[in-house]
Amino acid sequence: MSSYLFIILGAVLVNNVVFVRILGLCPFMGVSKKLETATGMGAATTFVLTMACGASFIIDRWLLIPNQLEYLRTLSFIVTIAAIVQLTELVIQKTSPLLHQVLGIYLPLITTNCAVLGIPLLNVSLRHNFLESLLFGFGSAMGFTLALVLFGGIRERLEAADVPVHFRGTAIAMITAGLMSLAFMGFAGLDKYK
Amino acid sequence: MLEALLVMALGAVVLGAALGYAAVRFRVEGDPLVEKIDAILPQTQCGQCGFPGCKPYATAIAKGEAEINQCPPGGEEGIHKLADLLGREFKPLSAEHGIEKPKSVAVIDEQACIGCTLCIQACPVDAIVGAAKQMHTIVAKQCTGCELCLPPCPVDCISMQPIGESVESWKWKYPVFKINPTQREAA
Amino acid sequence: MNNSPYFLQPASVQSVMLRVLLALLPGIAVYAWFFGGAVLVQIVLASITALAAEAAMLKARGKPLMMFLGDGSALVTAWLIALTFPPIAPWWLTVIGVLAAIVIAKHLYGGLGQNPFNPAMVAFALMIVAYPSLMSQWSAAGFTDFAPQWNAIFGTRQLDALTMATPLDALRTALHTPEARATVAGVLGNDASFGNIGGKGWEWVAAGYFIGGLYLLQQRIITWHMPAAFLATLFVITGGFALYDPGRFAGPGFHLFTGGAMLGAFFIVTDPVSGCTTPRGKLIFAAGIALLTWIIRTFGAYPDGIAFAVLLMNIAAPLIDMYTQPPVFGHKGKKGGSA
Amino acid sequence: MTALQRLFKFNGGVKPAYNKEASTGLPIAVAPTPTLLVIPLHQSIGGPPRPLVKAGERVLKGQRIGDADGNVSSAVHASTSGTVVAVEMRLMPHTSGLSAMCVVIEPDGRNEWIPRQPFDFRSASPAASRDFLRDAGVVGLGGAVFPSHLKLNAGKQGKLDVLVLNGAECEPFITCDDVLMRERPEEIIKGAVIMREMLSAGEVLIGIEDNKPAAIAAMEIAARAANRVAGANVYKVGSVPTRYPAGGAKQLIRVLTGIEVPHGERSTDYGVQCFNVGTAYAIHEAIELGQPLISRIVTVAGNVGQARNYEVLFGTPMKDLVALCAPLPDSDRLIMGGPMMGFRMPGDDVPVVKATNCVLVGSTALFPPPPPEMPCIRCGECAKACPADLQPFEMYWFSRAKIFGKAQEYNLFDCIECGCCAYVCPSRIPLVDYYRFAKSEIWAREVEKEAADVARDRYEFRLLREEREKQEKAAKLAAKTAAGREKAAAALAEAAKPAATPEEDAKKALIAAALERARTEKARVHPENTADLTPEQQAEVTAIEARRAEIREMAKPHLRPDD
Repeated sequence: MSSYLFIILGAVLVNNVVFVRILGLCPFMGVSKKLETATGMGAATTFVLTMACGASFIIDRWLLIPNQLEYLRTLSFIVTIAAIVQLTELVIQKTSPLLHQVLGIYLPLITTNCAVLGIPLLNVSLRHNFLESLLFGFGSAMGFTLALVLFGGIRERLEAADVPVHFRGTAIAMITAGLMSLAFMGFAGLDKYK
Repeated sequence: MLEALLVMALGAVVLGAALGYAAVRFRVEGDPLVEKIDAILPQTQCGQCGFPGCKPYATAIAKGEAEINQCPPGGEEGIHKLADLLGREFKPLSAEHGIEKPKSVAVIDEQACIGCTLCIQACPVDAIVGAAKQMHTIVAKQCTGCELCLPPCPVDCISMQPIGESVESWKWKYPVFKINPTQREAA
Repeated sequence: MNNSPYFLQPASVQSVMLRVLLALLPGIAVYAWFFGGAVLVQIVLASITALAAEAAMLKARGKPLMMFLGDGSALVTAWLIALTFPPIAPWWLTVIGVLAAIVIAKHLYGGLGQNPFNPAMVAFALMIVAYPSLMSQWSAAGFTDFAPQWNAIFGTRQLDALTMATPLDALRTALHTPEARATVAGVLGNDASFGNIGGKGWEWVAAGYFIGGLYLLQQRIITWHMPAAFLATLFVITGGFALYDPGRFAGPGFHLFTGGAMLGAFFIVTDPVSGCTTPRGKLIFAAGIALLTWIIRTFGAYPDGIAFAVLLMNIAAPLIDMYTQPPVFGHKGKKGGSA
Repeated sequence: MTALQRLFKFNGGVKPAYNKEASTGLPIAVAPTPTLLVIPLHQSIGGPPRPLVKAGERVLKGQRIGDADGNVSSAVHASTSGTVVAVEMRLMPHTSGLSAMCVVIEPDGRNEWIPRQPFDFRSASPAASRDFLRDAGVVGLGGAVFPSHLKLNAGKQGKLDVLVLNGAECEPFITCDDVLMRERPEEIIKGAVIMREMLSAGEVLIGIEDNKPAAIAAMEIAARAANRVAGANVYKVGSVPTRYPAGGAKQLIRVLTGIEVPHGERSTDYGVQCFNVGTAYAIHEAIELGQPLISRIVTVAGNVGQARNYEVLFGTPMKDLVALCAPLPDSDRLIMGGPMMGFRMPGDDVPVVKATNCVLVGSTALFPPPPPEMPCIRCGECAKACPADLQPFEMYWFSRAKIFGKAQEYNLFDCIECGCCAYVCPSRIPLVDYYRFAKSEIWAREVEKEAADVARDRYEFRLLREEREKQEKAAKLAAKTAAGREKAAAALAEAAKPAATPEEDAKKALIAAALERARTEKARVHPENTADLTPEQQAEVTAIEARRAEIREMAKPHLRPDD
């Protein structure tokens, strides 16, 4: 049981998908201006990533490996992810049109979010079984949401700070993200205890 | 090679079917966002944004055809609110749509008015009282300052007068920072 | 032409910052007594760099120089950096640390009062990630002759005689090498760098900081919430794990009186600008730092986790503040009177 | 101290230096009637009253010169008998330095009262007595000038548990309530009796800060006398610990009864209501003596030779009032109210109004300009000092950046602008200025929002009306053409009776009729122009015709046969 806990903790804190693996930066920068949009985006990505990990595992284990089609792995993963994202967009458009409008272009962009493709591929290379890959996907997505929400909290305060004019907006956001990943480096070396 | 094509075709078919079903089930009609945008606009119906009124401008913004900085009566504050609502970048007011003027009210010069009722038909909020060949006058409380009555007036007897501050409507000023100018421009 | 209120209580940012510097003096005195004058050189060096950097940034931003320079906040950051960096670190390491703190962590965010991260900890974290070896070479207790230390800071660095790892580092390496099968008691007992409770000499420095901290509490510059929560949580966790497996986990005495724990509790965690502001928020913030410090110290790759723990909790501070807002007058549920 | 159960505590608050001793040494003096009275019409919260007098009219003392505009307003009266010089815009005692409508009266020195008869409120209905108080111009004299008749409404439950009389007066320098309680406690208690009966309140608690022992003693004697009359221990005096702002209505209610009335809710819903002792005195004068509110006790203190309390007629220029106390030469400003919440006056000839509880003469020595403002270091001192348990540095953070939505999320409108946060701030930030700026911006936007909604409704109604008019016009047109068509069809129907298919016959008949009409029309209008010619013209015509024939003969061989 503890290995599952370590997978999740490892994915959320130790090698956080945004701060340590530096994946999924464009939505991280684009959507974190306000806390509501950040949480909305985090929830959407969590749903997509967990589904994607499950689907990619099934496709990989039952479709690609028996027919030695490993070279189709990336292609088929992308197709399934795109379909899941389209499904999510329809659901969000129906349930909360404001969130859909505010997330705007970043909702379909989940497909191109490198974290969403990266994690399933990592699952394959780490040879996780079905449950482990689901947990790893969910953990990484929680790490992504955590990063997004924390960053949203800070940016909402930075909005009112007297930042020098040339550093206003994305520049100061980049610097803050850099310092945040510096802080997450503190967890380095924690996962050798698995 | 054949299996690869087969697998991909199978994937495409299955996912296509799922999406088709979802598209039907999650049909969405109308767009509540237009009301939200329209609620922010100042409702002067003045047309300076290039659209015949605030509602058309709101639908244009919702569809993405119009920028959020084309409304001079809404001013910088209106643009900030639109930027927040739509999550877009704040852009200063675009010059070709006019400049932000202090809120003012139209006043008819009684000597010059000939009672031609052209301004009455032009006023979007029916704030002008009068009849053919009778004296016209503008109800100050209802005039939104959209200046649509200025062009049709043949004798140019309508002038815009900014609304002065009364003791009740006086606003506290932003505390001036005497010592560091940058902080003032930042705020 | 100012508006009400027309007279104010005598208080100023300068007096707050100067009293913080005053509170640091006991710790510094004991530090210099046990580990020689190197730390004083570092403090002077850091202060000069900090004031220069602050002046340059203020001029660049067109802000009036004298008013901001005199507020002493740059000095507090400089002293904290000098006290958390190894005393015999090369001069350029301290200068780069101070520049990073003042320029990047503070003025890029708008100057005093608007930095989301604690500047001193940003400097420490940056330097320990960039120069891990240099940052882990500390002087031993008792070697107080000044010439080699001065040489180590400014001249060529022949290190063997002077330097050794911090007690925390020594304990961690001993415990982590599986073959040695060392136990905490074994290591603490015979290694030269350990005093009776914490690190040799370091425990007295920690006591000095503790006295300074009490002065700050008495002056009501900091509230009890942060130091109390930090020390209590650290005590409870280390105590619990020490009971659970004394061989592998050091006791609370050791953890409290070594490394940056005491300095952190009263001077670093309580930085009002980057920390939490609501009473409950302060408790959660300080407890979080204590927990993360312990995790990084026991399992992590870096000897003292205070810096990273503070930065991590700085990240979470705005959210903690948002969700721990105290109830406003009239909205407190428990008031019997409200109908 | 009459038996009073335990007191409660409110968080925050500060202890500034009180400087109250200077102005309580001498008894209340009556300020002489000035040479000119400038009485502003709008002196209370609510709609501005309409002037009832014109220039040149003679008015008596206490005569109503401004009628309350609707229920949420209060009337205004002439402070003395004299002639109305003008009804015009005059400088108001407000930081904005703007002017407003005032009635300028030149006193004739006879001080002739209107006929005054007491109002029997016990027999009159509560609504009638409330209207009487509104027309008597009675407003809260604690500084809020809220029309008292609105507060004398017992609300949903119809009764009240506790009526609180506010004699706390926590603002430094101000002692008008203190000397009023010392010299006229019986009238205050009589006012309290009236209010208690109008609100059918259970008990009356009089909260007085414990740094006013003389006032507490005086009020207790009067309270004991009232208890004997009432036959029950109803009137109690509570000695409240001295801490600014213990005098805030909500804070005093909290200390005396433990009830915390949230912002935006009426305290009557919590069974409690708070009145200033000066208001109680004014209610007694209005109901038992029939005298409307025309004067009040005003403390003149600060940078003056001898600080003192005066009974001042409304409309007296502050310049004359301050002159009575020999202001020191270096005084450079007048502040209405105390140093914590007072407003700086735009000039010294502004009139004393109902809200003036103190005229504070300021100087740079007494109130030094604050040192330059430093950035906020989020130290939390202001949150500790805030009596409304708010987070002032968060509200400051967003008000400064003009992000008003977030400022409101931190309960900006719960702020009572008491000044404690700015008082303790180590960075010397004028916090209250930011909150006043943010509040007035938000109010202004709300007014604009309502105006925009009204404009949208009118615009949509206009579109609707235009649509309706278009349809009506089209309908009318259609009706007219339809009527025309029937008339024509009916006419032809009789003319062509044979049983051709009815509509096809009608159509043919219609065409025939149209043609017939066209032909007669054409003939009548254009006769053949060759018919009635003179003989010479006839000869000319035949000659031309002949030549034309000749030419045709010559051209024949060249033309094609069908030309």
